[in-house]
Amino acid sequence: MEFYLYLALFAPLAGSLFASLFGASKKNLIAGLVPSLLLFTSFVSSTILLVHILSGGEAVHVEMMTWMATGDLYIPFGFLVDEVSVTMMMVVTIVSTVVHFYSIGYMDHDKAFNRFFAWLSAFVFSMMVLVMSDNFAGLFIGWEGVGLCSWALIGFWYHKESATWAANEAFIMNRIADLGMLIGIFLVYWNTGTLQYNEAFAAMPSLETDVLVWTGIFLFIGAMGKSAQFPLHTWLADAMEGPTPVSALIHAATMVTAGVYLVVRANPLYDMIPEVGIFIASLGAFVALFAASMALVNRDMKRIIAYSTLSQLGYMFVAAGLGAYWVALFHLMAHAFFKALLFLGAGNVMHAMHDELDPFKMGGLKKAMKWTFIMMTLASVALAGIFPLAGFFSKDLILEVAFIEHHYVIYSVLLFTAGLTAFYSFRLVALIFHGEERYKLFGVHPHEAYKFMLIAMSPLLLLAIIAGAFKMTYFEMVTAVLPATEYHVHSAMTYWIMTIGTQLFVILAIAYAYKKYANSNVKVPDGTSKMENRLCYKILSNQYYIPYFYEEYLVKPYRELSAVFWKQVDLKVVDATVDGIANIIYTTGEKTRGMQSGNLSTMLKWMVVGTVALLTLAVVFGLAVRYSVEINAILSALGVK
Amino acid sequence: MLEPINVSLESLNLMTLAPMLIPIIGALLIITIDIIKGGLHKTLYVGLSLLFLLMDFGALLDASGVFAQNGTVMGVFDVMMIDGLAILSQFIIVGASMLFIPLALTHKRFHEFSYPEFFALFLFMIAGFQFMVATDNLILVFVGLETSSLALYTLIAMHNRDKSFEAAVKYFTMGALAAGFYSFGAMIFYALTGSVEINQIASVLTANKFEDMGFVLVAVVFMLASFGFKLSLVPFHTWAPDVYEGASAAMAGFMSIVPKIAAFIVVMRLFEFLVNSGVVWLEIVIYAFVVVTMTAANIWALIQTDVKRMLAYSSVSHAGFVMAAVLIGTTQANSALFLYWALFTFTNLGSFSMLWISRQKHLPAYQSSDHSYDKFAGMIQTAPMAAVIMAVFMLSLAGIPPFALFWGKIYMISSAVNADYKVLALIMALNSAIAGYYYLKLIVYMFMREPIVGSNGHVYVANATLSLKTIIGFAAIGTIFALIAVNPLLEFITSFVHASGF
Amino acid sequence: MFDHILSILIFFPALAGLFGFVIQKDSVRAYGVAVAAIEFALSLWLWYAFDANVSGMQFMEFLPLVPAFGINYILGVDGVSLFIIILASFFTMIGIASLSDTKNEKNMIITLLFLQMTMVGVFAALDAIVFYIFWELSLVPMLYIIGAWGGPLRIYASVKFFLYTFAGSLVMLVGMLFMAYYFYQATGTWSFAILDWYRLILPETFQLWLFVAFFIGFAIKVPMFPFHTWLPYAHGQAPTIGSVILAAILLKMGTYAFIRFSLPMFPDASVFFMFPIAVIAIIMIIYTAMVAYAQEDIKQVVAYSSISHMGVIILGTFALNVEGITGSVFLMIAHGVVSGALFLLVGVIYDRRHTKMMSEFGGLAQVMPRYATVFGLMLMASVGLPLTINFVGEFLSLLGFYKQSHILTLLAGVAIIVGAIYMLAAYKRMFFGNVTNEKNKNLPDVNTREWLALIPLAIITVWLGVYPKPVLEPINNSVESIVQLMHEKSITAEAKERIPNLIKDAEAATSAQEAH
Amino acid sequence: MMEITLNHYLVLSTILFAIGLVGVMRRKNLLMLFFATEILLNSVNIAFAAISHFYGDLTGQMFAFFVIAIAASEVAVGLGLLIVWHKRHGNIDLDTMSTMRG
Repeated sequence: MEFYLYLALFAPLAGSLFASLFGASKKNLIAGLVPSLLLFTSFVSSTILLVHILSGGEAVHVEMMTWMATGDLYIPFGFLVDEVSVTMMMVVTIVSTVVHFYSIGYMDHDKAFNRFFAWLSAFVFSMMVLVMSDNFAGLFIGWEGVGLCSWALIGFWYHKESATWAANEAFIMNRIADLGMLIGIFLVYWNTGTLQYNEAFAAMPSLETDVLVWTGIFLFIGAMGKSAQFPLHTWLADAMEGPTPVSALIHAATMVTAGVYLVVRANPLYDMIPEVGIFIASLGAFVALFAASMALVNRDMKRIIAYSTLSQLGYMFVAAGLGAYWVALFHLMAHAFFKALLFLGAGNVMHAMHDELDPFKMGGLKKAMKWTFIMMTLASVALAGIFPLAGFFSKDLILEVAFIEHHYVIYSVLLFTAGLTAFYSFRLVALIFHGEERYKLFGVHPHEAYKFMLIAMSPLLLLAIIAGAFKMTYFEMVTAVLPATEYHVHSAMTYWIMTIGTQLFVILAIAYAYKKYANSNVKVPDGTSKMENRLCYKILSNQYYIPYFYEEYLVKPYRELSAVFWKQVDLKVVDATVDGIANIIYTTGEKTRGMQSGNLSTMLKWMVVGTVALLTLAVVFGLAVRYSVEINAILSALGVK
Repeated sequence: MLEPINVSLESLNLMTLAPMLIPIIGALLIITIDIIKGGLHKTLYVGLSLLFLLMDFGALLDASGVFAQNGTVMGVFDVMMIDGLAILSQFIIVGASMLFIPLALTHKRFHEFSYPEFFALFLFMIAGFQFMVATDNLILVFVGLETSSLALYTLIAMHNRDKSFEAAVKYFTMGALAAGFYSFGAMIFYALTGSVEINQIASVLTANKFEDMGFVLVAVVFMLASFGFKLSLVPFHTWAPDVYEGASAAMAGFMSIVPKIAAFIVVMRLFEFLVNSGVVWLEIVIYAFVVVTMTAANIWALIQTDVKRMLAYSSVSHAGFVMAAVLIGTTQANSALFLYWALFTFTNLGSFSMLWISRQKHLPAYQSSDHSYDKFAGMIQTAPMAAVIMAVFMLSLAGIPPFALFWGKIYMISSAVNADYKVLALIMALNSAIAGYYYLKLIVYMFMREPIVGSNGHVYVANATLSLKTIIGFAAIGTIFALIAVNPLLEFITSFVHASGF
Repeated sequence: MFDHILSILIFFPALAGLFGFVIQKDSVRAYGVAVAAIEFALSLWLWYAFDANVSGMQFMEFLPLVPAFGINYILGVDGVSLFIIILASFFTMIGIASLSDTKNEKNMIITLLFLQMTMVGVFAALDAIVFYIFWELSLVPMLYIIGAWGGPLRIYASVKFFLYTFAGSLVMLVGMLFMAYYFYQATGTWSFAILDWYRLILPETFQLWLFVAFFIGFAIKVPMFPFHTWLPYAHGQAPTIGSVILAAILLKMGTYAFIRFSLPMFPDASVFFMFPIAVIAIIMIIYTAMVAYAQEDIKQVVAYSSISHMGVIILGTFALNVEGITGSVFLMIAHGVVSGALFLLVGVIYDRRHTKMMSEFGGLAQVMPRYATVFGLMLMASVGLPLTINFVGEFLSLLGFYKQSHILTLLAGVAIIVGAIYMLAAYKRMFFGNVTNEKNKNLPDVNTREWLALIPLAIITVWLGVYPKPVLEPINNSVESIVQLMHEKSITAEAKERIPNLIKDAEAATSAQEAH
Repeated sequence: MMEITLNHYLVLSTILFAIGLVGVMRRKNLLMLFFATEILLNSVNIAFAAISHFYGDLTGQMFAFFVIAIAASEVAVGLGLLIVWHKRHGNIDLDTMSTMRG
């Protein structure tokens, strides 16, 4: 099995290196094909490992070599394939294989085709390291590695200012969270003496709760950054500047779920600190609602999907925070499939529309792009959580978890958000595929994507539809390492009311979306309509003014403070002090050089003056010594001594 | 009736006079030769002077052997005193003179060297210095001091330029005043103790527990003023830059070394017993002198535009630095003084000689003075070897290891440290940093600026002859490889200083 | 012959430099490369012959210099100094090899060879005065390099560099003399040998004063805030090769000296000053990173980034435990490689455009993709991405300090954020966007000579990031002995507690294992 | 009549010395300056002679003799310089001697 582990891990790296050989040369199909095939190999290996695990095999654990060892610290490159990581490996390899093949078509006309594949495969490698590592440091390697690749891929079209800006934003914001993660790792090390998962978690029960709470919090801060949880969420929407396959792979299916993975992986820790878990769940619920609300009014296709991703990540955190780790992981998996599908569909639309992103400028595309239409609709249905697609099984389960754990506020929020989710998803579908063909105003001639791209997407479609069926198999497998809590509403009555109620609510929201946006009255908004001038619309469309706030109150002050530090403090205070000391010495010289007037008379006077001054001192001192008794008497009389 | 004088020649110990008599004989010989046959070439006189100095050195070696065996030797009615300090300082005096004399063999003709009197006076001067250091008697100190000073004034004036005369007059006048101070100070000591011999003065003063402290201090003040002038301590230093500028570069280099070491010896003999017997006032005053002289001279050196004047101020500053030894007064400090000065001899004489070989007869228009900084711009390109050597001297003066003066500096600072003068040690160290600036300035000019158009490398060695180059090479080797010499030198010096009771 | 390998390493380049005077101008580069290559080979041999399992000094040499005053020529290397010596010879080699056309090339190469002597000397010296000699002497060639081949403000920059460091090291010298005096008082003999000094246990007040004296010298060299202002000028004005050596090696002298002198000699003072110094380090990290962000000149960005990284090194050093100190030593090497490479990269573009202002560039990724790639790699290393060389050091340094203070480490950890900010911003300004400046349209990409320097650096950056063990292990062994020494020497209770006792730990660990 | 004691001589010497000092400071004429320095030295001579008598010790008188001799040679050298200066510049004014400064 070790062979397959290494194969799964290093095939993407090989692909990346291969593609980077062609990095600076012209587009070369082979630079896309080879990495894709290698990824497929990786996928196959992962599948073999999955089968191995499913068939009751032991977790595969290898230690490749030492990375760092000093003092008591020992960090190997160790890899672990257990039930949790194999799930992640499957998700990662499936989605990335699909995305790779899809990208061969999508990036067809791009000059930097080869570079794209180099980075994309590198990303997969980093992600594999992240999920397969058996220790926190290895996790951190992957963690930062995906950050790097994400940076390079968001800023892939580096000539665009917005793209590079978004790339840097993503990187820096992730770094803020990474600091938390790093501190969390330090805490783990200094309290347990190791960074290996199994040893560290084994040592944790004997630690003080305070320490555990802090560790949990700091690790979660790391997770917040990668999974774009509030308040570190702004980068995700901006990250949509990258090529769409990147969004599908990184910003929907894999990287952003790393945070969830981390919490799931650290479940022994979080189990011991339920108060942090509740915080995670609450934040998750908040983000679910918060992101969904922003998706309601957004006019950028990819951003809508990105907010949707954010919202779904919130759901996952609710599950993870409430201790239902396997549920979180299950939703993570299901979400990866249908969200990647949705993104790739959006990619097709973008291609067809020459990179137009405003769904209001599309409409009626279902004729031109039948398959895309079907796929996106199904993906949206899955996202909305309608029976029997994947979303139903995974998302409704989270609602149930919240209900069963008696977190009714969270439950209500999630339920409401489910309605919003359905609404904005179908608002998007309706705007793109139904109604008038508004794109004609802009002189675009849409066409369906390459057939092989559609075929490449099909596995995702399939999985989006049927993933729910594996729920119990999955449960049995993954609970070998995760807490095996089954979530069943106690009374069947309540269960059915909840389920049907939820379904009805969601369907109503879809219907409303269709009613509002699938008709021929939809116009391209021009900022004059009543709705657009409502306060709440403005707040939502400006993302609660949070990016504005960040720009005005963090970025600008930072920039200005930097300038002040340089020009005012560094140059005018610190450096000027140093130069000032030198200048004082120098000017003292200039000022006193008059003493050396060159006039003999003056010179003689200096000599005499010096002598007389010394004489005076001598006389004073001599008298003081001679009359010291008297002086002391006088002084003591005066009360000095 | 006076008793008939009955002194055995044995007890006179005339051998103690030998080192002083040799240069005097040499001087007389030179004058005699000139009387017999005038117009002889200067090489003859240089050769003769060198010969006598060499003999002098030999006599000193002999004396040092005697000292190593028998300790301090008194002679000639106990007026002469050949102790470790006397021998060490005479080594420096005679050694530096031997390095100086060949500098007369310049390529260009200079007025003073055509006179045999120059060499005669020079030898008289050396004898004067030797007397100064080899006695305990204030009268003989005075005689030695004045003999050498008067000769020196004349030597400066013989350079025969307006500035030289101005320098000589200034030096002379101030010297006369200083002589007045000296004699007045000696008079008070005499009045207080009835003796003019330092050790007797010391014992009398100690015996009566410094009863008349006020008068002792007055005497000390006059002595301080007098030797402050000789050592160029601020504010008695005003002559130094002008006289250095007026004198020829070679003479200036000589003046920065030899008269000062002689004066230091007297100061050591005179003041250290006072400092050690707890005259707090003197300690404070010398402390102030040390700090002010080091710092002020450094600051003034910063703003100079002429290298020679800069070196003048730097010499003042170095003197202040070394004065710290008198303040500290331990064996280590006194040894450090000699070590420092021996190493300083090489470096400073070398750097002044570098100026000497670049001496021009006529100043070009772009140059404001004989040795202005501009003159040395871009020297690395036109005369690389000379530039490197000059840089080495500058680095040594700045105290960059492993060059000569560094060793003197650390030993001196270390002696301050060991005697618990913490602040003083810091001030000494930081002053070296200030000093770094002006030495560096010359290096900057030589290495980092573009040469002035039209100047070629010849100007820097215009005055050079083989003998001058030899001297400079000698100085450079001494400066660079001082590291090797430090240990034997230190051991030699320390044993002598220790044996002299200092 | 190899009994004297260290002396050979020190004086071979200087002697070769002297012979270099007679070589004809146009051929001197080949000569320089050959000499530097031999020197590098010798240093590799040193590594090969170095016994990684020995924690003490190896290749010791002894020669009396001024025995009357306790000054002796003592050399030796341990894991801490070994790699910096190798780095020094490595950088001299690639520095000379990749030297772009300069005027007075001969002088430059000879100066570099002399500089190499002083660099190796500093790290091999085991006598305080010998250390001081090389320490001061290293200023001179650097002064010349900056002053003679630098930019318009070169003289100001070089003199400032020289005097500032000179002033600081004089204070350090006074400290050394005090130390020798205390040693003399305690033992009755003069000695400046560092290993002798290690044996001396000083009362705490003495330690504090001496620590301050040494600190001033080291802090200016490092340079630590607020003594850092000479560095931007020096880097800004120095020619590429000067900046490379300055950043890669010369700055390391300060941090190395902390480990060689301050920690083992004054363990209690180190503990006493740990927090103030950590605060300074944090100021260095954050403040200079912000200043770097405000820069308009790419070289200044790299220069200020150096200060910021030195802050992390200082922090790791004053973690006073094995993890932190090992990390800081490793980071010295890492920072040497990375900042050296970054300065070389800046030099590449400077050679082409004769400007370093970022506003002049933009979109270079399109015209010089290879250049952009290497720059990107080094940038990511500088930012401290895992699997690059910097990360190992940075991680260990912060990890080590975390043991001492949580909140300060959190603040210091901001390094990874602010570092990313200025570096990415600079990269964006230079490489991203469209080519707007006509002059940039036809810039040639990295040429062979430049590759020659950059490829090895890139390889080291990744290699030691992935597999730091060969370097980390010897460092670790030496650091362990230093830490143990510190623990045993310390006198205050706080110091005993802050500095871990490795032996006790080891015993406890074995007994714990037996219990299992 | 009051007896002349040592103190009287010493006071006289001090007064003369002070006069000399003032002269040194005030005189702009080189020749007068030399006179002033001579007064300095001679004031000391008086004191030496007196003290010598007081102690009944010849050392002081010896010192005085040497001072006289040195003063004489000083004058010789000084006058020589003065004459050269006068030859070259036509004056002996101190204020003309300040080409070197700073």
